[in-house]
Amino acid sequence: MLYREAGQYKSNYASDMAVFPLREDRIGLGVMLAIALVAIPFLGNDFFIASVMIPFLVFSLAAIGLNILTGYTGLISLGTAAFMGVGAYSCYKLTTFFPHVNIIVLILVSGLFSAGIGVLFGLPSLRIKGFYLAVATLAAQFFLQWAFVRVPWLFNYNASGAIEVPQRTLFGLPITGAAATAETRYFVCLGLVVVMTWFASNLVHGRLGRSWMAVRDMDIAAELMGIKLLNAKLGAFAVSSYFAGVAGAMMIFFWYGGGEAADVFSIRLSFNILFMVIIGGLGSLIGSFFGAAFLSVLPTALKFGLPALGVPLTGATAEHVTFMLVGALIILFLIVEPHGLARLWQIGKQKLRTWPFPY
Amino acid sequence: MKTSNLMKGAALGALLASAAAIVPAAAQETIYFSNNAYRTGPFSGSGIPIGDGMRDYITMINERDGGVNGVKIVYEECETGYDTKKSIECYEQVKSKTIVYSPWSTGATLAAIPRAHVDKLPILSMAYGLSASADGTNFPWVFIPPLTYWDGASLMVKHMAAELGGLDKLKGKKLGLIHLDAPFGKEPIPVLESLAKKYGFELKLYPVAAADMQNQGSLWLSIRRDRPDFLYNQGWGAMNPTAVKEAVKNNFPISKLVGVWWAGGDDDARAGGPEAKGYKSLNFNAAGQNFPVIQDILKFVVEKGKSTTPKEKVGENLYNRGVYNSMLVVEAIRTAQKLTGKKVINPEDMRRGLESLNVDEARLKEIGMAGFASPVKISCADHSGHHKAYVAEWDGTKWTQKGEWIEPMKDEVRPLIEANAKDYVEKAGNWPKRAESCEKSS
Amino acid sequence: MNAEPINVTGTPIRGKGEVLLSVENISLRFGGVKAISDVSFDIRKGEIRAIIGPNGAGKTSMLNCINGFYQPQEGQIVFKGERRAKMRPHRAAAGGIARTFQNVALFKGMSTLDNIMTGRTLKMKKGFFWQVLRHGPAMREEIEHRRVVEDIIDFLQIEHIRKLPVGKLPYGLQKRVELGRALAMEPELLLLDEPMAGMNLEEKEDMCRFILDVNNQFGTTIALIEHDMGVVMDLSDRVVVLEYGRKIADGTPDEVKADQRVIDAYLGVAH
Amino acid sequence: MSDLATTRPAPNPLANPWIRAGLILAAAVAAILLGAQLDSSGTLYAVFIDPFQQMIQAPDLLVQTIWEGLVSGVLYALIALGFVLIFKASGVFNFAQGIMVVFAALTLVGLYEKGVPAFLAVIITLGVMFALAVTIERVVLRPLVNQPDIILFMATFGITYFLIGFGESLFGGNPKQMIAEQLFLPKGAIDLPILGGLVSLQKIDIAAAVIASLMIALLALFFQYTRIGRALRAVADSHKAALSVGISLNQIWVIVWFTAGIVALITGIMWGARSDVSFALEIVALKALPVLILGGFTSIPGAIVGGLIIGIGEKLGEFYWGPLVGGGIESWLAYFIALGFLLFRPQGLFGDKIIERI
Repeated sequence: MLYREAGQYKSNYASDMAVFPLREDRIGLGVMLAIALVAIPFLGNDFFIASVMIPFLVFSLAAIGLNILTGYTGLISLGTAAFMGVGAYSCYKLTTFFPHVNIIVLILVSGLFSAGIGVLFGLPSLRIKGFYLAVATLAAQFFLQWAFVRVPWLFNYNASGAIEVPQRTLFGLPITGAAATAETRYFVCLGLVVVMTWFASNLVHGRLGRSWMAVRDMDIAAELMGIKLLNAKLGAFAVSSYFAGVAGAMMIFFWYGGGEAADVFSIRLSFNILFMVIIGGLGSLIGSFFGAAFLSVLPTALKFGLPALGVPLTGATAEHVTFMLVGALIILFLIVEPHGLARLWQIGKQKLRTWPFPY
Repeated sequence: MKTSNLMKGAALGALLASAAAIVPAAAQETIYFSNNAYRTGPFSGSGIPIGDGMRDYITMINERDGGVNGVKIVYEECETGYDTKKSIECYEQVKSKTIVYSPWSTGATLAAIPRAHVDKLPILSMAYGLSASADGTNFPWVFIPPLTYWDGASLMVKHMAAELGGLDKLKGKKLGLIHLDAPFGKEPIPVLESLAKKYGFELKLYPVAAADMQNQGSLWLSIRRDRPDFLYNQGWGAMNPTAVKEAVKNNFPISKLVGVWWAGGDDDARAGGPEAKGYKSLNFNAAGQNFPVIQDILKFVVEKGKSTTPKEKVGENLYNRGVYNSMLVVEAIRTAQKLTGKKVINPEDMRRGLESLNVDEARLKEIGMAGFASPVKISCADHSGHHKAYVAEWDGTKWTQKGEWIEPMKDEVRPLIEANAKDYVEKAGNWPKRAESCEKSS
Repeated sequence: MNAEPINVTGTPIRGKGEVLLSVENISLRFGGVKAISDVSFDIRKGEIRAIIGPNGAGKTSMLNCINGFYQPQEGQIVFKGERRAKMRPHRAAAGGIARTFQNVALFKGMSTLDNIMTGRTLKMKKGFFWQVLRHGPAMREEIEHRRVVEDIIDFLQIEHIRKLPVGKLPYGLQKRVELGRALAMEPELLLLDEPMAGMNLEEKEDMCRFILDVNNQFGTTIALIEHDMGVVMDLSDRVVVLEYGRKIADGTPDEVKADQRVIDAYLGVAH
Repeated sequence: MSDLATTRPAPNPLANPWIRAGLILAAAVAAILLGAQLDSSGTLYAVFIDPFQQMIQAPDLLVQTIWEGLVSGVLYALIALGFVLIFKASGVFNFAQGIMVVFAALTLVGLYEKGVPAFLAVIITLGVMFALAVTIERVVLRPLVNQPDIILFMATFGITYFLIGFGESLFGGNPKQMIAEQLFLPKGAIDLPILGGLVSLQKIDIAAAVIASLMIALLALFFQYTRIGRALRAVADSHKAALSVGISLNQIWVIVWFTAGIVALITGIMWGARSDVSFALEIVALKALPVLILGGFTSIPGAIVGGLIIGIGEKLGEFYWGPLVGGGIESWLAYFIALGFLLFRPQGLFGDKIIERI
């Protein structure tokens, strides 16, 4: 009886067009935000916040980015990690050029570089489709990763080839660099992710989002409706890469804290983010969160959680079991619900809506 | 339903694990030491013997001596698969428990250096990691004994000169550097470049992308074209056996191919078959079982079934290197106990112990390591010591020492290190100034 | 069809208005196969123009040429006085040509509402940054167009499926949504490719009514391909008949019905 | 029904503002390049003249480079062949082909290390690959039948993860040596003094080329002349039509995955004999992907020709042009070669024509 739409009338189009038309959904969102803002920072310890929550937020954002491209526009990309890398390296360069500009501004700007590169590598999408395009995006992945190592300008000619994250502050509080506490970094990440998710939600619910989905569902018809395929596809590449770029910059600045960055943005990461999107649900923003939670938290939980539960798993064995379990769960989930966790969520809500009298 | 329960359980477990972080130290008189191991992944071929050596030495100390001055060492491994992301996870997991962080990958070290200076946790990156961190003034919490990659590069030049008959003979010669195209692989480049300029030899770079570690065909064609006089291999993992095989295949004189110490695994050389005889690698520890310390490991650990290492693998080069790394840890604990008078030490004490570490010939003999390694001494300013190493040669079945222990070109390397450390600290901005005072004895 | 009286001659200009679009000597080949050879006809403002012919006559290809999906090798198309050899699909759409498809080409993953809203794409002007915020001008624009779309939904009587994904709707309703999507473009020329294929009698009657209403209420010019001769003869003002890519007849339904070549084409000629 | 299936006439690319901007940019870059003089220190010289001079001056190295490219091309083609077989018969883009190569080779070497005689180990490994094929069909393909391609693609990622964990826990992750001698694979090299230099052909490479050709021929015969082969071709054309004439899809899938397993084993042996057997091979297997887009996902000749083009192209590129940008371009060159071809033939060299109809 808690979850009902009955009695909630919409008297104008604006309220009907809201992203969360049901009051219960809005309350649910509020509760989630409250948990994220209050409960987690107060109850979680450093390890939980730094190694579980921050990676989860970063991956969620990257997954949203890829979802815009793959889920909403139907273009498969295996180059997400490289676009994230572009964001990270641009942000690093920007911090050296503009040491006095606020780091959050720089992170948001670095996404633009990523968007530009994304558009460039998105050009083949005008000619090729499907898996062919997926393999074409691998060109971006391998070329950019090569450039991160081979172009010394990108890492300021450091002998080690690594990039350092300088300390930057927000309202006098360090938010990057080693001195920044896990909580502050978490809050900044959370803020960025919430705002950008809101942006993404606005986009996919508007004209641009409809154009993307039209291209995905039937590109020929979309073209005959007056949607320019070029603009829609490259637009999707740009927005998607922007999100990936910001996620990449966040990854290095708020999570890794510098180091061997080229190695981080490897093909493995690209694959992982694609898994997140598909497991979470193609064409669903909330699914991106589910997918990220599933694939970034699960291995950590297995590795550190099972020993704590008394399961005698150590080192290598745990790692092997994790690999097998993740593989098996991917298959299992695809069999049980190929439309991803987001669909399970919807079905759950539908059940709740009709509960306790489903007929 | 089952899965969701399992997931819930696992998530809960993670919370519990992190909540129960402080338990082991509280138990009784023990010291907790966590080591990043990589017994999985593409680099596990090297990771397994190293991890075995480290674990077995600590077990031996616990079994034979009942720990260090009566305090047992609790040794645990955190599996990284040589992956930076997992290494960072491991750091976060162990930083409040372990007395020293043992990152075991250059990527992990680079990521940990800034954190460790805030968390005040010493890092022991034994002959890997950031060469510049040998500057103790700027990096009080990082230790990189017994020598750095930059020392290694200078040793290579010295070796080349020795083969040719003097440093003046280097002029006009060609040195090729095969390296993994990653920070680890690129470490020796600045030193080699500066030495090439000084001695007038030519430096050729042959980068190997991580994806192409086992696909070096065209690289070796370039080597055939350029005909370098010597090759220095800064490689790791599957890249090394492939390089040795390719050298044999391409008729490159194998005795002119010298690997950095990490390219000196037994499996690396074995891959080349009988033709690999004569392959060389820099080394700072002896291989083989003919040392009292290895005999003790066999006696107290392996033969008692307390190890996963097969008996014949004990004494392999990388295994012994693991033993050496654990020896440094144990000796540093001992030093710290002496300095502080405490039995159970904390990371702060461990840092002091590492900084005053002095394992001389006499001490090496006491711990059954005479001839196993060169003496190690770390000081307040010099966190590496730039100690001697030697050139090892593969005789077809095992590694043997060839020639004397040689001193790196400290005069060349040290200024570069200090300049680089300064550069690092400047770029990082707000780097904490060294607040830790130096020990009087050192 | 006869249940409802249809006022075919209600509008005086019917069939006599100015020429909206004329096809001049169009030829289209695919490799060696001639799909259309040298066909010319015109469509006048406000009329319902039918294109009929046996299977493989080149009807759909002709529509595809008109809205720029195919580009004929020879001949020209004059639309609203503008003469061009080649038309790009989105240019055609911007010029006011909308269409439906023989096999429904809806965006299956989207709701009815969103499908019809895509028809408004060309009319929506607010830029990227307003869309990111989805407030202020972008929201006002969205609401304004939603209003238009709701009118179309009312008109087609599909209120109940407004929020359902179209992929799961029955075929007849999908056809109706597709018509709605085309109407949302407020076209001057509406191309309907077999709008009644696969429908039962009742659905056909509904669809006929919609077509006539569109023609009457909005004054939209309509060109349609249809196999049901009864429908064609009742609805259309003029009919063009194709066979094997050639035009064999052109005229009012009665003229066409009486044409010997048309009868031959449909009934077959005894050789 | 007047909708003739057709490829659409190409739109005028110049009408497009993006492409126009790109062309202007390209022209600007070209102008700058032309600004660099054509003498021996200019960029143009280094790009367009010097490599060819090198080729002429040292033809033995050129031959050697092409040979190296040929051999790695053959191996890429073998991996790609595994992909193509499965894609043709089940429409699955099998990402796990790379790990299947590693898994097969590891099983073989692991069994030998446990004391199983070499050839018995081969037979047992084949048995393992068959069991794997059956398991995948039962556990993965059957429940996922009729799902969209991308879902099946993802499922093969699941298989990859599972096999990585499974393989490592059984055999350990350390690199192992291929038992090449025990399998009577030749060792050593043939040195041919030609063109004033020495070209050395590794016997194992020759063997690899011969075995690969034999296997492709066998597969062709198998497809052409056996009942199962005909059934396979029928399935490749249309699942539904094949079902309707009483071909068991499940059986076909097992056979196809098993065949891919055999291909994987042979690839693993060959590649393992050249370098080593380790999980790093899985990454090399990704190189099969540009081969696939070049050759088309459904064409066996495409896989072979594509493999050779990619193999030779990337070796020549790395050897002659790589040093200009610091080397290591082999990691991405293959993808750019494939991309370049794609822009002219979006369906690959031998792929089925893309038909747009409405």
